Amino acid sequence: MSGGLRTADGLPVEKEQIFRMAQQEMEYRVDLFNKLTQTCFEKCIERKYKESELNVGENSCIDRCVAKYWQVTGIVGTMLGSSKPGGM
Amino acid sequence: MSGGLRTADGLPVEKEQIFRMAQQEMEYRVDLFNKLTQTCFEKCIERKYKESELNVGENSCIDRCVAKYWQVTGIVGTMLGSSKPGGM
Amino acid sequence: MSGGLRTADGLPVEKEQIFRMAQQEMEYRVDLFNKLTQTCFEKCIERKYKESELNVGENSCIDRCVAKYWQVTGIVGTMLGSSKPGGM
Amino acid sequence: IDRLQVSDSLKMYNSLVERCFSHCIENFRRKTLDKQEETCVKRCAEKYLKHSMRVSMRFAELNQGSPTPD
Amino acid sequence: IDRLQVSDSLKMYNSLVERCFSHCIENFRRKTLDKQEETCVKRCAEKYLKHSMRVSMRFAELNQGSPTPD
Amino acid sequence: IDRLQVSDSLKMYNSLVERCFSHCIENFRRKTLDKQEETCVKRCAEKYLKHSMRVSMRFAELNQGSPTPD
Repeated sequence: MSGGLRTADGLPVEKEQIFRMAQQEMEYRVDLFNKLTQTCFEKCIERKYKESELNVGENSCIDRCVAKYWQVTGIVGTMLGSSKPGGM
Repeated sequence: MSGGLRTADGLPVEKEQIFRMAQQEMEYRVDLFNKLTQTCFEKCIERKYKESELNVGENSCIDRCVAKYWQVTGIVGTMLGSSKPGGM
Repeated sequence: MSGGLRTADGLPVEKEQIFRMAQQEMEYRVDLFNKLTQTCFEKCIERKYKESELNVGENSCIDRCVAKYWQVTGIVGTMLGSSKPGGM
Repeated sequence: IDRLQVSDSLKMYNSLVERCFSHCIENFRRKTLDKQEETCVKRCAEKYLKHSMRVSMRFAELNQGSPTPD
Repeated sequence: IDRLQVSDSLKMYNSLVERCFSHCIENFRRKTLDKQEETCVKRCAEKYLKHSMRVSMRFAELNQGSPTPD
Repeated sequence: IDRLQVSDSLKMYNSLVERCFSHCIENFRRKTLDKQEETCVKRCAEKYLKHSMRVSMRFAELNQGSPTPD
């Protein structure tokens, strides 16, 4: 409990800001991953559920779906002035 | 670190309660705005994406969609015993 | 502020872990309840809204929908290696 | 936990509005609700609340059927 | 509150991507976007942003119409 | 971060249940699952898990393709 500006939680201000940003980046990635997973499930997985294995068509559809989703993330990121795809 | 009841975070109880309530009100508004934005996008924006500008029809649809959404918020709020539309 | 390992928030580590777990369990149940409510609303409630009461058919549909949702939760939980249905 | 219950009910309120708006409002030729839309919204909201209470009762019963320590 | 605004805009970004992906990408025979898909995504994203700004303006006006103490 | 991973997997679990329930359960004339619904749910859940693992592998590869400082 030495000197320096501290927030209500008792963390030094800078450290807390870095922590918050890292946490937001993390939450953003988790949210991205969840949306990606659900969107590609709807697009690629056949609804008949005749078996419990993914078939060849579904597997390659998933790979392409993830790749395309990533590219869309990149395009939108560039439009919003961010440089790296998938980043903030 | 003077006297007074404090919570685990070290904030005096009252201040923390006010902060929590303000935070919840804020989260509620953010959630409301997000749902409103997505609902009106689905209702008003043509899916062909022939251009990147909003056309006249889309613009007036958005205005009316927001106005009607606001009214629905008010009706439901009244039903639940709240006085101001959009408020808690 | 006596001895013992403490986290950034000033809580002893063990207590905090238990609190976090309880909070996560709680958030999980709230999320489950919300999804269940919305899914069964879509499955059971007629969209015509001719009256504001639930009719007999809707009421028994809700009961069965909740019961079946609970069973699905149990099946998936067992597959993921958890013992109690609806639990973590 | 109280905190979760408040934010839970606020989320429920937003979901209710979204759901009933989507089901009841189809035309955007005017900026005020007509009588029919208003009636639809009111009935939808009442049904949603009653539905939600019934779900919550059934849910509680099932939770008690397989009790957890806390 | 700042924190909420940042995480709000990150959520918006994710919703935009999800929405425009779902509307524009229909085939998975190749792993790169073709020209048509790319154009669709760009227009969709621009429209989404403009839409979102317009909603936010109207929303602010309505909020001011019934002012709250804080 | 650990905390996020736990709540992430709990969210995933809830999404899986919601998705497979919606796809597999169509009738509400009885209050217990019949054999066909149970089989459907089990296959759907297994597929969802395998799907999710594959997405997560591909996602990790793409994240490594454009490394970030932290």
